[in-house]
Amino acid sequence: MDLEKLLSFDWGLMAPEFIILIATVLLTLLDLFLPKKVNRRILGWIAFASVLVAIAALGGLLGEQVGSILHDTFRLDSFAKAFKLLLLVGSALVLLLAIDYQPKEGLNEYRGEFYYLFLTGLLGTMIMSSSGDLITLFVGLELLSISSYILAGLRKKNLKSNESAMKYVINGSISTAITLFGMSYLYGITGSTNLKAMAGTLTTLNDPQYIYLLGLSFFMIFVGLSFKLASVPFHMWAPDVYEGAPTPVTAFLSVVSKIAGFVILIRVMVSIYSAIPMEDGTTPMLFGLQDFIGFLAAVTMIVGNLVALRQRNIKRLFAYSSIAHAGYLLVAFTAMSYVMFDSIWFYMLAYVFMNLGAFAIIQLVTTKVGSEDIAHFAGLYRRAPILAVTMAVFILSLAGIPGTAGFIGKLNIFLGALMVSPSHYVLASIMIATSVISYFYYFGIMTQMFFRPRAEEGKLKVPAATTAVLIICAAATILFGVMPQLAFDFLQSNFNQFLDFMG
Amino acid sequence: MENAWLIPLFPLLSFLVLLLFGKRLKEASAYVGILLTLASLVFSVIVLVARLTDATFKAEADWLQIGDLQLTVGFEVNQLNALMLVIVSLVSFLVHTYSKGYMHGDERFPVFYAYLGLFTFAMLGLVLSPNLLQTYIFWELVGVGSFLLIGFYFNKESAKAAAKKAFIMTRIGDVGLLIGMILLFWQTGSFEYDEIFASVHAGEVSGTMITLTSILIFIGAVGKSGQFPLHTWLPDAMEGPTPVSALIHAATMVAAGVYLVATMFPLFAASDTAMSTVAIVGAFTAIFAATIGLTQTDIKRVLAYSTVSQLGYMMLALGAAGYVAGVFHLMTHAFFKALLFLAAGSVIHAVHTQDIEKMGGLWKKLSFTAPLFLIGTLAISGVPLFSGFFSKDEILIAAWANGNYVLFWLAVIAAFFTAFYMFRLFFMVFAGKERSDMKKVHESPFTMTGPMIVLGILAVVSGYVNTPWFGTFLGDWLVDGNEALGHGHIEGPAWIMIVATVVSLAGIYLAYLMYSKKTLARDWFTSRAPTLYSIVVNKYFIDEIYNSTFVYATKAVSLFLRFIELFLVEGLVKSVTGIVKGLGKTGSKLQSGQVQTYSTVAFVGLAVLLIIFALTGGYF
Amino acid sequence: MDSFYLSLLVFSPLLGIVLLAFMPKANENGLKMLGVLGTVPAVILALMAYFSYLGGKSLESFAEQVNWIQFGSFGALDPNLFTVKYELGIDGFALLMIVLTSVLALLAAIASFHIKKEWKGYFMLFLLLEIGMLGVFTAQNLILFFIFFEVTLIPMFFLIGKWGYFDKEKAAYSFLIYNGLGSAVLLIVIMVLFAKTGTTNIEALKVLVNSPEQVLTPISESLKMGLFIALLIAFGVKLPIFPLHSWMLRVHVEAPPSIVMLHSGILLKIGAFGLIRFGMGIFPEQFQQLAVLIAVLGVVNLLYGAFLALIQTDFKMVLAYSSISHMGIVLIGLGAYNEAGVQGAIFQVVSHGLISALLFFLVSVLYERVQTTHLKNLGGLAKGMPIVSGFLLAGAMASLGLPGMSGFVSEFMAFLGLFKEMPILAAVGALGIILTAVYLLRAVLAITYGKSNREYAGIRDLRSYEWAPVLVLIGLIILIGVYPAVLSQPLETLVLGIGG
Amino acid sequence: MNGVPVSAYLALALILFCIGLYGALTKRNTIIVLISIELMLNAVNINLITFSKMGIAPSITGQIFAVFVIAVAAAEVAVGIAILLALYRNRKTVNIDEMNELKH
Repeated sequence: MDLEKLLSFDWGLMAPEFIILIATVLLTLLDLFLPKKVNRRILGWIAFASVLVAIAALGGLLGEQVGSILHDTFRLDSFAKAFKLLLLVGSALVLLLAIDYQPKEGLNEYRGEFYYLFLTGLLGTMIMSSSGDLITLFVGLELLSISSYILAGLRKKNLKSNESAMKYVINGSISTAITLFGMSYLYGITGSTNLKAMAGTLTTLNDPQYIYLLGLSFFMIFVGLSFKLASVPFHMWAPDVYEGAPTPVTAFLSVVSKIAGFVILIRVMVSIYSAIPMEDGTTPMLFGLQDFIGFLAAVTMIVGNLVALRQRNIKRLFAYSSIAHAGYLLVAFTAMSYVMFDSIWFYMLAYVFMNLGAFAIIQLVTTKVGSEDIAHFAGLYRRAPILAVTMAVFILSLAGIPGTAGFIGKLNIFLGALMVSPSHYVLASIMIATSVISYFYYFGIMTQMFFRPRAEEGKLKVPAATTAVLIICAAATILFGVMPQLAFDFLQSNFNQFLDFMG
Repeated sequence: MENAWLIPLFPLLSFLVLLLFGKRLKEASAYVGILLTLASLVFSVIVLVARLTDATFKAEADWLQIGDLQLTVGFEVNQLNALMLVIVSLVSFLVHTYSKGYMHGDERFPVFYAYLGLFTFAMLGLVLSPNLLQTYIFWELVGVGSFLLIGFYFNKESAKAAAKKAFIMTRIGDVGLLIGMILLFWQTGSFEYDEIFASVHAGEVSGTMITLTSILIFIGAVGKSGQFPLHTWLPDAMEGPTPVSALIHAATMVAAGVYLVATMFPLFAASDTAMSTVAIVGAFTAIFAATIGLTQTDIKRVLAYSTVSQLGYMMLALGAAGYVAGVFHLMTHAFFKALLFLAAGSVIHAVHTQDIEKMGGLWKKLSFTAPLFLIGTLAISGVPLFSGFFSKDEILIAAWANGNYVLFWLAVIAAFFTAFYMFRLFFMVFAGKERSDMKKVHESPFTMTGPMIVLGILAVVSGYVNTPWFGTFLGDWLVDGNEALGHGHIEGPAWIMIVATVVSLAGIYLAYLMYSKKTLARDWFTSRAPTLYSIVVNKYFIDEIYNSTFVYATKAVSLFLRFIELFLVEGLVKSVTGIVKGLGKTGSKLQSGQVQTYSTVAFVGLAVLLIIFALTGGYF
Repeated sequence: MDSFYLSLLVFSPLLGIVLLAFMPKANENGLKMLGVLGTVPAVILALMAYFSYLGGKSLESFAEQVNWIQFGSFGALDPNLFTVKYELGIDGFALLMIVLTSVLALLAAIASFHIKKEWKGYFMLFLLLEIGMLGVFTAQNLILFFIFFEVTLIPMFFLIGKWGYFDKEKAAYSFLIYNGLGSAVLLIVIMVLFAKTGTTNIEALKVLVNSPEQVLTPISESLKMGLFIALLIAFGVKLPIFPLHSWMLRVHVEAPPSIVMLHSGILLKIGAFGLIRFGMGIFPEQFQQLAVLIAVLGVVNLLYGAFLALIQTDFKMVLAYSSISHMGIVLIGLGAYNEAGVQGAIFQVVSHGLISALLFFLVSVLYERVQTTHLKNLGGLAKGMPIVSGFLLAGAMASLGLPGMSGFVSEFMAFLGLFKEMPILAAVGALGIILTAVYLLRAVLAITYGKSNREYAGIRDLRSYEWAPVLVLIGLIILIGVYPAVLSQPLETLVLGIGG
Repeated sequence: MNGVPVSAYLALALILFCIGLYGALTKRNTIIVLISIELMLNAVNINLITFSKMGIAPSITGQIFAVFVIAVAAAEVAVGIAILLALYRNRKTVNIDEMNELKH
């Protein structure tokens, strides 16, 4: 295609992506050519700045009508915007954490790599969120995966880090393979990789043979993607990788890449499988298979919360808790209610802040002592009362106690699960019961922080960037807990109920 | 009369004052108590005199609103409670005075008077109550008063036990009363006596319901008046200071049961079953307690059992439709039993023991107490011309006239026993040569003998308000304008009076032979029927039986429930948490660290899903 | 009074919290003073509300409302659909509970002087707890109620776990988990109602739930029954109903007495409050159908608690079981489901609040002096501390339903109610009255009467600042006992016509 | 060539995928595991190519997709090997079952 055709595309829609891309390239070159002795922290700030700019750019795009370029391979609908926003905000916070990250043996020369790999990963997630085509979607996914493989193994000298990276790679590739295999069938039946086109052809489909094949692909894709969500059955890698990976990376995996996973899941499932009529011809396949998703959601919540009870390592504990949260989000996805998008979006919003806040404190407490045993939190209230209280806020929010964003999120999900008919009483009950079980381990941390005598002597000094993260997260967690309407209004006014998702 | 409500408030005032300033007043607090009770005595007398001529007076005020029900409080002055007011306030006043001497030197002197005030308040309130609810309220309060006074010597284990026992035993009765009155309420729609009687009279309440409720109420009376089978607390109650025994456990509170039955008489009268229950329980208690009385050697316990048996008499009278007889005996008994207790108190005060075996020949030493005691003894034994004679005679006539011949003869035998053991007591304490170890025995101060003298006079004269010879003034007055209570006087065959006299004299003579003249060996009877004797002397092992049945059963239930608590309730919780933890454990065990296991799990999961999908989808 | 009176009342302790935050840890007296003063505004406001009500101010005029959360985007259909308002309001019962709460909070704050460590954190949590309790009684919609309900949970967890006795962490945990489960069940009920009707406003629900044509998605009778049973369980944990009670025993024994004053004085009552307000309000038919069950549960509680209290060796345990037993009376009253019964239940809620507060205050006094509450190690206390013993005895008398004290009125009405509906059951329950007397006297006499097992020489009797709570409580107990109109008047409209 | 039905190709792909999966799940040597993963990805490629040639609606997209898959697979394995090297430096083994520092 010639140049003017190329230029005729409305590239403005990709502005945020371009910004991140440019920043990545810039960082790569800088890292290459800057003299060794220059502290690579500066790169971190650049990356952070670029993310902020991207957010700004995205903000500029908020008003835009739904648009798609490159033959519908890249579409910017409100869904994409909404979740890109979350991804960018999450990444910004993670970057702040990363800037203050000082492992025992130090990151010295790899620090640079970290930032641009991080940015590529972010780029991947952004492309995923606004891809209208299986191929772009897949490329974005891989971009994220591959960069995060490396990120996980960034601490080359650290055995745990290597191992976690290795495990991540192997599981990741297998999941990719499974997903792709599923996609290949989709392509086979529709003869296209463009989501909209596929949906169009599928609506007219009614040969049970194909339907079974599609079901096959459905499960393959779902299981494949459940790797990214760290939900049953592809959840077991999470604890090991989370434990081994550098803390900021863990934060990244547990927040940004999880959100990306959900984004792509919703994208594929809703746009394709809601188009396929089941054999009875009326209910779309997605609803026909609700029970399976519901089942997986239930198992995810149960496994995540039960196994977490046993954990002594705080990062593993949060790995399991993040599994559990994936389960909660799946409940919303299962219900497919009117408020699905709102509830998932809001819950993720809350999750970004409460989880990253928690990780900020984990990084603060653990990296210095080099061990992640929960016992290091003992008597934190004595060492640094404010820090302890902040942590308490995040934990309460994760546990879903009123007054925090987590509670409203859960409430929203319940509402979704119960307002559809037939109501998912069982699922809701399991969710609520498991979140009560989660009190055990969440308040276990409280017990350590407040009731036990202090473990380490000496004050904890909180670096600037981390302080910023803590303030932002705590403020947001409480603000959205007390004034959730702010978020909802934002949602209503800018994304208009995601009506343009299919259009 | 419209100021009758003031009467209970004086003692209440004294209670409060002494509670607040007792510490400062020390023994002076006696005067507070005495004066205030005197005030209520004066008012009571005025009220009584007024009531002799005027009609019944009743006043009410709203108390509690339940939905559209309205419960009220108030007070009523009718013949019965006008009379009771005087009896109570009089005895209370005398006891107050008496205690000044008796309790002299006790470190908790003011507290004692405070408690007395509380009790008197409650008792007067009880008497004034116009409805069952209010009655119940004060009914409980007098219980507390007696509880506090029994346990006055709180660091004596025995006192503690006695207090607890008294409270709980009466409580059992009270629950009966409570249930009875609530049932009655839902039947008649009111707690007011007059309304209840009205609807009963109008036949709005079924016969069985009347019987049931009246028996339940009677249970309450049984508890308070120490009737069989709830009598065991009363003898133990003698742990309290003697004036208390005189006031509460002889003259007033224990008579409250009788008073209650008398007040509810129209209800009882409406059910023969109820009436005969009352009569039988009464008669049985009378004879039963009397037999025990024969064998006791503790001066106060003898009196206690005689109280029980006398109360039985009153119940018998009421049960035998002898309303007047019952109330009459209630009055006379109040006086002479109070006298006896005060006298006994003065004896104890002098010799510092309660064991009559250790006493003897005190006649000369206690030149005031002894004759007064004798008067009391004569009165209770029903010797002619003494108050007891007339009232007891009335009861016997009532029993006969009612046709309960068995009960009649039981009563007669009881009378004989009474005469016997009372004089046994008298002779053992006062007759015979004085002991060597009782040299420095001295008569009590006037504060103690004074009240006794008053009571002594009353014990003699109070009988003459209602006699076959000089007119049955009291009876006519009591039943005046209320035919439901029966006649003022029941005509009975003359021989009953003679029988009664003979019996009592016989009893006295036998006692004289055994304990004074000693021509008849003391163990003349006991040696012949040792087992019977041991049974009786051990009070028919009632306490032991209760311990081994009710108390034991309760403990058993408790232990059983504890078992449930530990193994069922706690066990359930433990097992649930155990399961949760166990699942968590297995879950983390599965996390073997083998990366290939992880993918395998994922793949297996996928396979399972596909298979289920295939089967449910019906593709294979 | 302006329209935000209730908010002012509910959040008034916040002031104390803020001030405490700026008070240095070292300044113990300052902290104590602030802690107590922090509870005073609530008391004043609550009493003003009460008297202005007696003065003829209608309770409706206290109501206030602000839009808060709008779930989903149904504004187009109906602005109120799936919205959660911030709405406070009170009825007679709530009014009483608020007064009770604020007063007990003040007294408990005074009792807290016996805790000898970390006043700062303690009082901040304490005041937070008070906010929660006040909020629970004023909340006008279920979600708000739930939020305040949970707000009471967290401070309690810390107060028990940090300031409790030997086995405190275990106690804190069992408190958290039991109540967590209870509130979880409650949350399910709330959300189902919300999802089906689109509102959680209690008044609205009272109408909607029982008029099937108006709700978004119809609620089947069986579902209603299920919801009601769930509600019963949820509040049953709080009340507690046998066999869901084991947590509260631990709390009674392990928590600091000052907290137990509030716990058994107010928090347990939330269960009763909820049952009456929501159970009876929203599901009247179901309540009627299960009335017998509730009454039976009540009798079971009454006897179970009484029998077990009979063999306890620790005075705190005796009181704990007696609380269970007394909550049984509440259930009995509710089970009767008639005017007398319900009013009795409400009376019992208030009066037991006062009585147990009194008893636990005395326990706190006692423990501070002799460091034990074991019956074996006590005895003859009346010699060393006549005043404390006197009040202890008075408390016991009140608790065993002595006429002239609040306990009697409530007990009497509850039984009055039940005897009308199910006399046999009531008669069985009446056994409890006897047992209550037995176990209370056993325990209290073991402490105060008899030979003294220890030397009480040099032991302080009631201190000056300790007089206040005792006198206030005993005063209120007797006031209610003698002149029950103080309670019954606000309840008239509420109770009238219950059970037809 | 035309005689060969679609199903045959699909079966081949499926078999290849399963072999790959089997290898990935059972082999001790990490290198072989990575190779097995390659097999799985290539099974996907076969599917894609087949469909693009003789699917219901044949189109070129499949082959493009396949190209992408190949590229990505290469990258993935490259990264895998790199990490394995790093691991080998510290652990002196390529046996996957000895990587069990992180567990439970």
